[in-house]
Amino acid sequence: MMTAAQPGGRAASIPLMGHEIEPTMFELSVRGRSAAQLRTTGIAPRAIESMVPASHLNPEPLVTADLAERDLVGHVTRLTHRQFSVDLGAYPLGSCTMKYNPKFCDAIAADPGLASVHPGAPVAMVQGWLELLVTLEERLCAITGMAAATLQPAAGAAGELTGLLLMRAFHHANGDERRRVIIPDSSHGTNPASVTLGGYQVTTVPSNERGLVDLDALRAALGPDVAGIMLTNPNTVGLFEEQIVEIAEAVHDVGGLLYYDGANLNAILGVVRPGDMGFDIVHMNLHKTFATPHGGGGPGAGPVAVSSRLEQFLPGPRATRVDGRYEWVTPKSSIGRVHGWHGNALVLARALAYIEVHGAAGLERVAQHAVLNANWLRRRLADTLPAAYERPCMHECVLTATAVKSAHGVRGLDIAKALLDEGFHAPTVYFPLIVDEALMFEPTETESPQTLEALAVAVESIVARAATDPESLHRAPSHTPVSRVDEARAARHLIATEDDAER
Amino acid sequence: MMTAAQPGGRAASIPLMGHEIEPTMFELSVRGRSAAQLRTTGIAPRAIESMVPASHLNPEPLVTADLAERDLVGHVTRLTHRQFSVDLGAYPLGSCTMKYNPKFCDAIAADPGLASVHPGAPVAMVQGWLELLVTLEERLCAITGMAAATLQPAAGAAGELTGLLLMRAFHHANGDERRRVIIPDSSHGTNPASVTLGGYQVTTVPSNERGLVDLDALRAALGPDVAGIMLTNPNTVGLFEEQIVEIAEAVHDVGGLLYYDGANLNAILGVVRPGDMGFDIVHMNLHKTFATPHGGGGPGAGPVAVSSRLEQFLPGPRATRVDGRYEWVTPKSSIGRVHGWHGNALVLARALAYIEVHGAAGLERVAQHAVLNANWLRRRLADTLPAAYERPCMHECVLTATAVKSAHGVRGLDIAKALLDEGFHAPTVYFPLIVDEALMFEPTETESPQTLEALAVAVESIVARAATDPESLHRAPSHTPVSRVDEARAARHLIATEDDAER
Amino acid sequence: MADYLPHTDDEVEAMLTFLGLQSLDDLFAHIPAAIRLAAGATGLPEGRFEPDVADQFAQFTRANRASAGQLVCFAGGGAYDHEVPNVVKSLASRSEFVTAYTPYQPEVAQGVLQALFEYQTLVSRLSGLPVANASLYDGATALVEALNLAGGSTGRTTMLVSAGVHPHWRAVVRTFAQGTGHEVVEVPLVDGVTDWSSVDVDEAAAVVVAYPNYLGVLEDMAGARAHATRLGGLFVVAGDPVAAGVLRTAGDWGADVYVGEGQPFGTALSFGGPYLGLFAVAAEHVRRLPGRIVGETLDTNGRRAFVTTLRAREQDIRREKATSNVCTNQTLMAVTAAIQLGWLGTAGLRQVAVASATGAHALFDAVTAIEGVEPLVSAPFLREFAVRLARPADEVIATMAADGILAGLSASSLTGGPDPSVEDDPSSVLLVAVTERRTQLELDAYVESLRKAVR
Amino acid sequence: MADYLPHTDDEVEAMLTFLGLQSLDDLFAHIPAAIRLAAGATGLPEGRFEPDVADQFAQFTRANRASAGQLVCFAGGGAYDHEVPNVVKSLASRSEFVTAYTPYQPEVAQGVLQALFEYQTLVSRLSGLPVANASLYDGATALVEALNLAGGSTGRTTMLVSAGVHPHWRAVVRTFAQGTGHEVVEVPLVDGVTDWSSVDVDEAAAVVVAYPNYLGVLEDMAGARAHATRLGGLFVVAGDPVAAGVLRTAGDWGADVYVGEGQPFGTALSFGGPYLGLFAVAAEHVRRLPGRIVGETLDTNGRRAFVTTLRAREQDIRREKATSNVCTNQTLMAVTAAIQLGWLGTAGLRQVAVASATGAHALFDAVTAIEGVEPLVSAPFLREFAVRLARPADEVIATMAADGILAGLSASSLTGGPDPSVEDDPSSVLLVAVTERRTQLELDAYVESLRKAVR
Ligand SMILES: Cc1ncc(COP(=O)(O)O)c(C=O)c1O
Ligand SMILES: Cc1ncc(COP(=O)(O)O)c(C=O)c1O
Repeated sequence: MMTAAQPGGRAASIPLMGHEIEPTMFELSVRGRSAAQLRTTGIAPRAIESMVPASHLNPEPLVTADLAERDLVGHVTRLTHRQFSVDLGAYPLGSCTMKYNPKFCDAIAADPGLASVHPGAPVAMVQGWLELLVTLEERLCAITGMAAATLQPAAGAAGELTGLLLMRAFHHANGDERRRVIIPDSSHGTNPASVTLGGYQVTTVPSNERGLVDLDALRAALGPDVAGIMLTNPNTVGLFEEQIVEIAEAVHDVGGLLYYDGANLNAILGVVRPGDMGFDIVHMNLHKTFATPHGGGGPGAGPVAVSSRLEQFLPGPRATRVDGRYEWVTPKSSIGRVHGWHGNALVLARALAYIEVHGAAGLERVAQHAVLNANWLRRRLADTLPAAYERPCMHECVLTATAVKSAHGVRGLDIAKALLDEGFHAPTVYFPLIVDEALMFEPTETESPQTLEALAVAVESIVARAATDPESLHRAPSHTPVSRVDEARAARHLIATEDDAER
Repeated sequence: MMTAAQPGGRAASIPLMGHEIEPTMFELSVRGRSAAQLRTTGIAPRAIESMVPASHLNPEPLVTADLAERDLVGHVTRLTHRQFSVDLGAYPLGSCTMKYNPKFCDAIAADPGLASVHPGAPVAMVQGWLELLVTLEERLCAITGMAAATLQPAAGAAGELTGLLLMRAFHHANGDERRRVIIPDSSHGTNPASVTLGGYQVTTVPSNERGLVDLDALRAALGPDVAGIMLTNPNTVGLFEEQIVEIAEAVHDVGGLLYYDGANLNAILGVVRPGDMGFDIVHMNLHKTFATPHGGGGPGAGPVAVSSRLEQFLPGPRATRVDGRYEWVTPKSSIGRVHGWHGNALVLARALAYIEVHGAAGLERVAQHAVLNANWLRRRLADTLPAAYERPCMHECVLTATAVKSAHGVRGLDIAKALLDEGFHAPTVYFPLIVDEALMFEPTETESPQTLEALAVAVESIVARAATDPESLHRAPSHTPVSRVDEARAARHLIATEDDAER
Repeated sequence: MADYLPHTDDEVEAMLTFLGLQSLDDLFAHIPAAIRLAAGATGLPEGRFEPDVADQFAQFTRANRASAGQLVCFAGGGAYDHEVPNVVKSLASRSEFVTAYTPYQPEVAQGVLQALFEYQTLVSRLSGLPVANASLYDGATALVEALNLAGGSTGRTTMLVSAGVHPHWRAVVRTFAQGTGHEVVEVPLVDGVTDWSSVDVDEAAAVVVAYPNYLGVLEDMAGARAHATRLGGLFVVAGDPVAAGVLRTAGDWGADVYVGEGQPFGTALSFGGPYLGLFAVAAEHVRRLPGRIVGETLDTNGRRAFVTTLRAREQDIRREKATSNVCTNQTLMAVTAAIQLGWLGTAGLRQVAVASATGAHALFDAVTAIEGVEPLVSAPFLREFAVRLARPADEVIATMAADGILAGLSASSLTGGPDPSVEDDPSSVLLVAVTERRTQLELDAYVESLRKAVR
Repeated sequence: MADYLPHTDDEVEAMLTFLGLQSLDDLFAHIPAAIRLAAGATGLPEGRFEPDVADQFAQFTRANRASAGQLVCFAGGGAYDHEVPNVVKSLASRSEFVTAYTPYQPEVAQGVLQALFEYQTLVSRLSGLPVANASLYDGATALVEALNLAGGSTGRTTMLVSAGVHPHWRAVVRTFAQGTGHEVVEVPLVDGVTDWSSVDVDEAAAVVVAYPNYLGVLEDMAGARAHATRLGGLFVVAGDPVAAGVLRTAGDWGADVYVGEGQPFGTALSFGGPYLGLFAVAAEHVRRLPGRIVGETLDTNGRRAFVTTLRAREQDIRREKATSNVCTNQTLMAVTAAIQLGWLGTAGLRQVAVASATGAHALFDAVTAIEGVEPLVSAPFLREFAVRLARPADEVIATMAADGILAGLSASSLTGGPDPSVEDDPSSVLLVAVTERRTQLELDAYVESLRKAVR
């Protein structure tokens, strides 16, 4: 009697109850069901055919998924029980700064006084929003030591590309077309990808045996056709580029600009500023440093701050204080818009709330404790998984599983997967590419010493198991909602929609 | 170096990640940590000693639990991953009406326009709240067929006791002190307990072989000292008391009153009304029939509606419409207050929202589909677990595992526990007491046919397993956050606080 | 046609066919026709969609003018405007807590059970008594349960209740005494403190004192305890749990039973409910405890687990001999309180008490300097105090509301008339509460507004 | 001193000792002293507690006068006031979604991955194209990615973009073309419809049309498609996904690439972000897809599992040769959209489109009857339309705001001046959008207010 739809009412698919899969919403769907409840408008109905020429109308209804509200709620709630998150446990994923996201900031962003405002409302009606944006811009400039910022870029990579276009506009305004942008071999993949989209060619400089930019190699790579360099400092192996002043001088000497990839800003808040290191352009990942939640992959926000000589090129319009009021002003030589509206505004609001709570001293403590935690973990695990570079690290440490691999055939990936079974998220694996069997731990400042110790014990036990039972590590994880996933199969035979699946 | 506190940062204790226990907040606690952030008031500090005489002051700080916000969030979130709920899956717990709780109603209750209002605010400032309460009272009277209601009782049992005090006040006003209240042997435990607290003695009447009140036995039990009878209809075996008109006549004939336990009202919404059956006093469980969420055991709300001859005795003050405004009015011969303020007001608001969405026809559909689902399940499982009474049921059906027990030694409890492993909540077991090995299923109207089918298949497979592998059922559940819990041990050696635990 | 039903018409049809029925109506064929409801007979309005109903509720909220955005709250009287941070709200509103039933199946209810275990521990510490239950409806009904326990324990019926106990609570006690037959004796206050000597009884089941009492006064607890001992009754303390952040606990004062209103811990003002009845007892009364209690035990694998225990006290097992009729309690509020107390921590709990007291004393000093505003009593207080005004308190409250201030509660709005707690006319007595959320600017505005209002 | 750090002073001490350090400062000893920040040098204010910061934000919100409670929204232009029910908000805000990272470890990320798979399916159906990615930043940047794809696919650089594409999107396209070197040719509208013949090019990488376009007009899609074919470029449709509830899909019209703004599905107006860039392609372009894509596979136990796939396109693997630089996208908005579409269902999606169109047509009929209000164009529209006013649109908007109405957007506020989309001065052009949330009473008030305002 029943349609072929799958039952949606049992929790069997949640780990609480076992390991069954959760049907998709399409598998749960039964035509004729519906959850939607829309307002009774009192407007006289019109047939769509009377409003829209037939040639435009879809002759068939566009079928999505038809669920009762109860089944939708069950479905989505069960999905959340198949998902790890910061709120569930430690997430030492290097380069990602998975710190605790204060609920307070979520409440700020949920306030209808901010959230229900149309982005195109007349400026007189949105003075509060503009003041918020201006305040955030001021704070970000104070934190980075820069002169002005755009809040439009929606994430770090968007900030990078914006920064590169600023670089281009700057050189262009000087009648100075350049071709190349230098990036270290340890850089994040978004850096070279952004360089390409910015219309430049990538020149990669190697890192030295200390994990830092090889200054001589850099000098060799520099030339009058170099538009600039993209660096993150601390860099992606978690080390501070101690020769940053020399690097800046060398780049500036050839007329290049320095771009700061702010993904690792968390380590240096209140300690040292990109502006003071000599950077000209800085993006920030608000979703990392300023604890706006990652949302499973976004939204983020990637404001870009610049020194005063670049201000005139910033994207516009920018919220600007003019005679005690706030206006939208587009900088004189603006590169233009980089977002459909004003950026990820509610993410920006969250970040400002975070900054205001912390203040100067609080942000400095954030950096101190982040670096303390990372160094403690590095040292604590020194005999288990050695650091790739035996030096004090900043907010993250890159360890290497090379020894375990050669001795027992257990790879970094196996260790990472086994950590999932222990209730921790895995570190970042195989990044940066310059370290063999890299395991990049970023504990962040919000994890307690007890958590770090438990994490260290878990890593120790896994590495010990590598000697006695390597097989179990190749098979790990086994207590997770699904066991190790066949990635190759997914790529070989793409099933990217329910319709591909042809169930 | 670290304190003895347990690590709070890993998710190992959640089923997602395995089966470790979650530490208590006291085990996570580290003195010196804190999450609290309180407003900066600008009020000049004063020493507590300057305000309060020393004799009153606690010489020691009262130690609670000291957690960073991050660890508190982790702890509580992990606890929620160890908890079944309606939102996760079907919850066919008989007598409890675990239907889907619309999120819309939660939003209504969360509105600061309702939630932030002080209960003692002057009546002129809370006209909206009073109108809401008056509207709800009207709706509940329309639904039950009664004249007036009090919204004060905080749950069903509180409603029962209120109803018994109304009964007492009524007889007392007639100069008629009576001694006994009759309840059927199938009644819920709160009924006899309330009778005692109402100052009456319980007289139990047996059910007949059809699961209904034995009318002859009832007549025999009646007499001039009977204050009234408490019934639920449909009764706790899910059957409609078809002789209710005769029962009412018999009770009224001896001057007794009829009390309706509204726990099962869901079955008859829009179909038949307690008032029309002859009941004088009716309580409702808003947390059952009107979908206000149970909250893991409360809060509920147990309004009591009465026929006009009892209105003058209702608790007060009651929100009342007076000349187009709303006032607090205490009925003339009121039994007094039964709640510190006005009842569980936000629960009441939720229930009104639910009623307004459904309206007359929607509520009738609720009853129809609840009864349809229960009857379908009863029939579907007829060959697996027979119903205790082979007749059409109302919103729930009581099945019996007697046969499985005699054949394979597998008890109803084992079947219930095994269902947990299948991803369903268990039915109510061993209630009502008059049915051997009772398994009381109440699917509710919000479960789909597919869910019911899956539930039936799960029950079938368990019962089949009783023959082949009864041992596995005695051991069930095994995929739950903890396996079967030793209840006897808990009672033998009471550990009701962390301090008892003396860890 | 709004509802939350998944069934399509086809499915209903198929299910009816399976049952051999023609229509949904047939499901109810066995209900006597005489009492069946005719269509439309209820007069209930038709259903509407959620956004339409939201519009209706928006009208209610517009007709309220006492919400937080509209009035700065100086009202207390058992309902306090303490900080509830978003982190507590968001954790407590997780649907696993919200949409679960009473934890009858512990294997899938460890979340609620452990949270309640933590709650019990916290209530035990706040009360200074070893065993707390898993919550009762509210403070008032918790007090009723305490008297029932005292009655059961002593076999007596006389309940000595200080008039310093909240007038609503006393009213609730009187109501339920109609069923239990308890004789409730209210003991008057003199200058805000219970005058036990004024009542002439030889023995009692319970001696009840509020600490602080509803006028804010710190009672003579040693005296009250001694009186209970003298009369052989249980010493029942109705204590403000926030005050426990600085004051000696009920247990310190020798209480047998503690009851309290837990609203200040994470629950919004909520127009009076759902709130949270706190209940704790000395060890010897464990088996008379009303309601649920969670205990620690092991599962079959020897892992720690929690479960409701000592169930033989409860109505579903003991029926008419149960210690109480309570079934559904206020679990979600209890879970919320545990989370809020976890958020506050040791220092935060104390800070709330001290900051509230500081604000109250600052305001007391300022308002009693106004002509026409006199302290009601001379006894010490913590975060709530009473003043006598030169004008009816309700008028003053109405006047100050126009300045955006909820000035407090008039004593008569609680007592409903003359009362043994107030020696003269309560209608000119204003009860003022200050929480840690009130700022100096708000106090200044209060003083200014009151100065005008009493003129 | 507010922060969220768990460490006590003792613990910091112990950790430093373990590291052989004296102070936290020592952790930074290797940073050149010359660039170290002096204490207080940033000029940042000191930290404050959450309630204090909440007060600061309350000042911001008070200074906004355009929130839902203050203005009834008739503004559209790519940001629409559609219904977002609480059930969608509460599901989408579950912390497992909110506080997860990009699903790099599929074994513990099936929740997000499956939700994205469902999202991809829905976007695929809405677009009528077989493969969708897991989201991009917003509609505007999605269009940039489409052009990059077209450039890569055709090896050409000329991008023909209809002036009916939202002016902001065109602006964003122009910005990024500075890096890619694309030559962006804007094709003017005539009476609201793109006049492809007006542009003289021989070949193009892409032909971009908006459907409906930003003036609300239903473009001549067959004509646009034919033009793309003629020029050998990819046919890129920037489609309103709500319109897909009734209109033929991009795929039906032969699109190679679909981009859209997903905000209408569950995301609040949010002052413009975070929004949701929709992106789908015809099968042959899969390997050029920007950003993440989730695919179905199996785990080692043969159970269905989801995982991000075709990773070799992405920046972290392909670096400077990646199809795009995008890393963090708008996953949470994509998950929200999937939930919202699940809530709407087939019928609800259509109902939103029809009800919005009905309101828009009713309003159009009423306002164009007012003297001083003329239809801008004669072409058919769905839920958004443009009128020419006898007064500057910005003035009319300001006037109507006093009546509690956000009347729409002035075309010039989007174009910033003369624009190929509007034949005359855009400053007297008002763009009006109506969603299914607008009532007849609100339409009536709008008409009344506009009548006064244009006078
Ligand atoms: C070092 C580095 N740079 C840039 C990025 C890109 O930032 P987003 O993901 O916000 O685009 C990341 C993100 O992982 C990163 O770790
Ligand atoms: C038949 C019946 N009567 C009364 C009650 C008591 O209601 P409450 O739990 O709301 O006090 C219940 C609750 O389980 C019940 O099932």
